[in-house]
Amino acid sequence: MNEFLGLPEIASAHGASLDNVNSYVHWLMFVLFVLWSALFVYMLFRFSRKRNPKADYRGVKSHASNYAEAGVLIAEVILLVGFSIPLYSDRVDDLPAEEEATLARVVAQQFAWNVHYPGPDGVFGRTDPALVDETANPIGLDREDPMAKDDVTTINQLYLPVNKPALIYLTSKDVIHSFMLPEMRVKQDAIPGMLFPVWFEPTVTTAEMQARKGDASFGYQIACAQLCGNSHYSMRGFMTIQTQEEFDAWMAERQQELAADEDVDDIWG
Amino acid sequence: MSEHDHAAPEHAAHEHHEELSFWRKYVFSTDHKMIGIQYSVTGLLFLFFGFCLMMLMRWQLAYPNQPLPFLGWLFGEDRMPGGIMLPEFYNQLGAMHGTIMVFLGVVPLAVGGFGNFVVPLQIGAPDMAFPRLNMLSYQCYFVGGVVMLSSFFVPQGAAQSGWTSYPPLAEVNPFWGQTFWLVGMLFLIFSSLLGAVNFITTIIQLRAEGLTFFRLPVFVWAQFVTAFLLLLAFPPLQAAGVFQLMDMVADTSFFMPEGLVVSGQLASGEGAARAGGGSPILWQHLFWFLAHPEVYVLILPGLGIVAEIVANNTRKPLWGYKPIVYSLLALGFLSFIVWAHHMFLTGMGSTMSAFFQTTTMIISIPSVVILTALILSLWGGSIRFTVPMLFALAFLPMFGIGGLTGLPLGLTAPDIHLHDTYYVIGHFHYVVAPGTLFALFAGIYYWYPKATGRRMSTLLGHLHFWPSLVFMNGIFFPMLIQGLAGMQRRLADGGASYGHSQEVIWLHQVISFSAWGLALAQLPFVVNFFASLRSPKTAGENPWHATTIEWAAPSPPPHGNFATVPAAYRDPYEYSVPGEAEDYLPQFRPAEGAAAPAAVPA
Amino acid sequence: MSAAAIPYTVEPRPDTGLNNVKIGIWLFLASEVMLFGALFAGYILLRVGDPGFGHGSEELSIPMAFVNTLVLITSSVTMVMAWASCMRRDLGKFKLYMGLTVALGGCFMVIKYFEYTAKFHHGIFPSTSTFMAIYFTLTGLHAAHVLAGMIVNGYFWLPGAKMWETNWQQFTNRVETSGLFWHFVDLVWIFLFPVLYLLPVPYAHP
Amino acid sequence: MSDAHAHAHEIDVDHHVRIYMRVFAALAVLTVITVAVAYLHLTTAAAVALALFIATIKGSLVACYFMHLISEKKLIYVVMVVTVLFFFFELLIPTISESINIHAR
Ligand code: HEA
Ligand code: HEA
Ligand code: CUA
Ligand SMILES: [Cu+2]
Repeated sequence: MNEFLGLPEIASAHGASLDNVNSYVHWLMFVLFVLWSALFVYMLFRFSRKRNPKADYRGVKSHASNYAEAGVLIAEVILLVGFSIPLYSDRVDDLPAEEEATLARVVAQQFAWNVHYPGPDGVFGRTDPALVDETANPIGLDREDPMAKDDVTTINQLYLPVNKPALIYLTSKDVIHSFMLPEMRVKQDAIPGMLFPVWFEPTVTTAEMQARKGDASFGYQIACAQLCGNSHYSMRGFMTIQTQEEFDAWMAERQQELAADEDVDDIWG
Repeated sequence: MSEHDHAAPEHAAHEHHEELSFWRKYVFSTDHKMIGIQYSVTGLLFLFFGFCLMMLMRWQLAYPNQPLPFLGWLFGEDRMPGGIMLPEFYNQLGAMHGTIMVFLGVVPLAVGGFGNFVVPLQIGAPDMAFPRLNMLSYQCYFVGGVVMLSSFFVPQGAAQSGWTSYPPLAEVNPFWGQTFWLVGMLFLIFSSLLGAVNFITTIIQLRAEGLTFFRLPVFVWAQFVTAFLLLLAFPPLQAAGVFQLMDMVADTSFFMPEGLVVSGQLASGEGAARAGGGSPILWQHLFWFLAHPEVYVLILPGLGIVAEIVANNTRKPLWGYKPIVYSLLALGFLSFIVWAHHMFLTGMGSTMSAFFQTTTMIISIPSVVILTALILSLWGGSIRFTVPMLFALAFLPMFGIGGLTGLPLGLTAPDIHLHDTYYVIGHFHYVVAPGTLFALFAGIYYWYPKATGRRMSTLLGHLHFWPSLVFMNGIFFPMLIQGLAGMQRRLADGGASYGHSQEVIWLHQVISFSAWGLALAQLPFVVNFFASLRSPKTAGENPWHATTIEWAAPSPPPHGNFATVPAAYRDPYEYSVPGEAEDYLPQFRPAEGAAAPAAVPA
Repeated sequence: MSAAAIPYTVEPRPDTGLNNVKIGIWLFLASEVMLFGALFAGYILLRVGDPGFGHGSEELSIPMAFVNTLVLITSSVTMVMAWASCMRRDLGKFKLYMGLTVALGGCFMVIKYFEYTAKFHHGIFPSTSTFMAIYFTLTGLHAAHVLAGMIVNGYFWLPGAKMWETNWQQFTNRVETSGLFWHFVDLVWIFLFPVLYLLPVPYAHP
Repeated sequence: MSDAHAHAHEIDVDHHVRIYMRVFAALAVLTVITVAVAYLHLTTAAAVALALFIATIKGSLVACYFMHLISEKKLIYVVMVVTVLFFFFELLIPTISESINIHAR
């Protein structure tokens, strides 16, 4: 029943409830607009100078409009108390426990999304702005920190398992960006100096969505929704939703790579 | 002592008889009507300029990265190499379109122009309370405008961080453009503050005898509330502007947190030029503390104009005058406690967001009341479809769409999807473009005969109105569709880089052609505006058979406005009073056989 | 007829009991309240939000600020006395008090100047820390207000006083108006002084 | 008429001047107290509260007596009450942004 809004395909557990409110409001708006317009157009004909050469000093005598206004108020209260406030609180207060979620940190920058997984130990390694190297280490991860040894970082690639809550700590390294996943109905500003948790539960894998759309080239994208400079328009990341097995396999592969890198370091260092 | 009391009037009377030099009459005038006209013409020119910026952008949105035909060479290699618009130039155009439209176009026209010209006339005053302050206000506006315009020519071009100028972006973007923007804004703010003081004092002090507050025309009420909004909401932006200016020129860190790394360079904290430790959120709060009241500044004068014209052309009193007035006051008051609805996605806690959602829903109620009253005023009327009335009538459903689309934005749950998409652009343009702009056009058609003594052409008026109505909707309705599909705003390629906007991207062409069509539709207006200056002076004092006091003055009103000091004898919209021969009973016409009104107006 | 004469420039309007200038200046002060409110809001927000906030505050000179506070308060009294002298129609006294007011304003500015240069000599600039940024911005804006007040008062003290002869009532009103502004500037300082100089700053010594 | 007006004022003036002198003394004393209190090494919260309390008293004295707010017309009160209300809305800003920080880590 929400199709008339033309929203993007939905792929998260909470998305439908947001869409529902969205469509309820739009129904309310639609009904109001149609009723008011009908009355309006009727009056334009009925009370034109031609049809009604002599105006009536008093005009409307009924109090129907008071009821209409009260009706608008009640509808708004219902939307507010019944839907919007609890749903938003669900978004920002009822975060999943870190152990039960796929954990990641996303650091936005001009013009890329840096993704940082804590690795098997579940703890993020230390980062420091002084260590930032735009090509080798854009988030300034301190590999000396024992907690950082198994940390996985990517640029513009977010991998997540399906049907498991993802908990993402969002921040930015330079200016304000906004982390937007249209299909997940997720949007949150990434503000430098602040770290916000964002969570959602993907329910449709990339492969399933490709099948559903009949488009083998489809991929979820991370969009930037806040003006952040010249290339704001193309600040695009990619998100791949996989089955848990695929995700685990991907993560294991990354760990092997890390181990290999470290061996190299040992030989040469 | 009494000698002193009379000194001032005599002096002024003397001045009145002197022929004023060209400069004193047209440039450094202290006459509220001349200042109003200066404001209006400058405002219109800025509107036109802002529109031109937008038409350029619309090419890039419809045909991203294709060279602009015919005109591309005009803008130089550092803006449009080979006629192809650089994203930084797109961002400059966008930021300046927003700034110019809001602060240099609509507000000066609606408040500086209409307010200055009409308010003293409508309250039966000889001028504004502080004529020289009034002139200073215009001059500050003018300087602010010149500073803004010149910023296009500074190294690396004008401000390019949106009209909202969010730091840190604003502070890491090219220095000169942003600094000019800030200096220009400080001038504009000062101008508005002077204007606001003047308007409030004038309305309180210079009302004609018998013109009590509840006999004021709705337009005057609207300007009154607007002036309070300007007076009390602008100072926070003034403070924020000073902070940001300090950040720009003195390397302070009001809005810069620690540990920023911009393009590989440490930008704040130990070892950087700035200490860091500031808060980007602070700017947003101070900005929106102004900017939400500011959007009501954009709409209230328009609502006032529409109310005047609706009453005049339905030939009956406004329905629900008092509810309208109370709603205006409520809107003014509430607009100070909804600002954070522009910041729902800055990580606000659920309590605060609940608070601001609630205030936002509450503030929509007075708007509904006003709109309902205006629509129901048609009931029982005898509607004359004059050109001003056409614009005023179109305003109602257009503002309706704009206002209604504010509701999903005001609820955080839908706003998660809609924030910073074209839905927001569609929402507010419906209120400001086919809303406020139409109201302003209506006002121009309505008061032009008063200002010039001449009538505007009805035919050209129709040629202006109908295509404008169609094209306005052709521009802004598709934006709502694009927004629902998730297309973000401020994209220099119109969303071509993003997968989710592909299905609605073709609408950009519809929008752009409508925008260029809209430009053509303004030609009849421009012709009408200037050609009518040469038409015969046939308007007379009261061409619309209206009731409010401005129509008691000659057209155009001389210096000092009224031949005899007017007074108010009744409510503002006494049309079709039962038992009267004519269908209008002006506020300023003494009742037959009645004594003058009570000496002390309350 | 003299249509251009604006009513109630001097005499109060019966129903409001006020003349135009009186309303005008209070409205202007209302906007000033909002301006300094925003500055204070910024101060609180940054102070609460930043652990390194106080850096540099130990360099502020409490004695200088204390003297400056007394100077401003005194100038407020001379200002109000200048107005009282107008009311008593004593031009000589008016000139004396108004002159004193301007001089005390100048004194404030001179002390301010020494305060600022002392900071600069210690290598402390607005960019040093958020606290110093606030300190310089707030006191700087305040000083700009003092300067503006001095200019207006100076005008009434010397050239503007001609109006005493032509329109004593209006002149007195004007003095009252500029006095209202001057007292407001004093009032702002009364808050700035403890808030900037005296409050213990958290983590002042890292 | 305006003579009578001015005359009425003249009677007040001496009385006013006496009040100004008393207010002046009070302000000076309070200033000394403010400084003295700062050396007491109170907790931050107490120091802030006390400093603002004294400043408010001083401010009110200036506003009421030097600016004649105590005997001002109703209209001015209305304007200032509205302003003070919005002033407090402004001071909500830090509180709101604190509510943001709850989620920041
Ligand atoms: C004149 C300007 C104006 C007006 C009047 C409004 C009015 C409203 N606005 Fe809008 N708004 C803006 C200008 C305006 N706005 C601008 C410029 C922005 C974007 C700034 C930026 O980010 O750059 C914005 C953004 C904006 C946002 C932020 C969105 C986001 O960034 O995510 C929100 C959220 O709450 C919002 C809400 C509202 C609401 C609830 C109203 C309410 O007041 C509306 C109440 C009105 C009604 C409810 C209409 C009643 C209608 C009827 C009863 C039916 C009538 C029918 C017929 C006549 C046929 N607006
Ligand atoms: C009052 C405010 C106002 C007005 C009236 C308008 C009017 C218009 N706006 Fe604008 N707009 C903004 C305020 C306004 N806008 C703001 C604040 C933004 C956000 C900026 C940002 O992101 O930072 C924005 C952004 C914005 C965008 C989004 C850009 C982006 O996100 O990348 C677009 C896209 O199409 C757009 C289009 C238009 C169009 C086609 C009009 C048309 O309706 C214009 C029509 C104009 C006229 C009809 C004027 C006619 C005047 C004359 C002909 C004068 C004649 C002269 C004499 C007689 C002397 N606007
Ligand atoms: Cu990053 Cu826009
Ligand atoms: Cu708003």
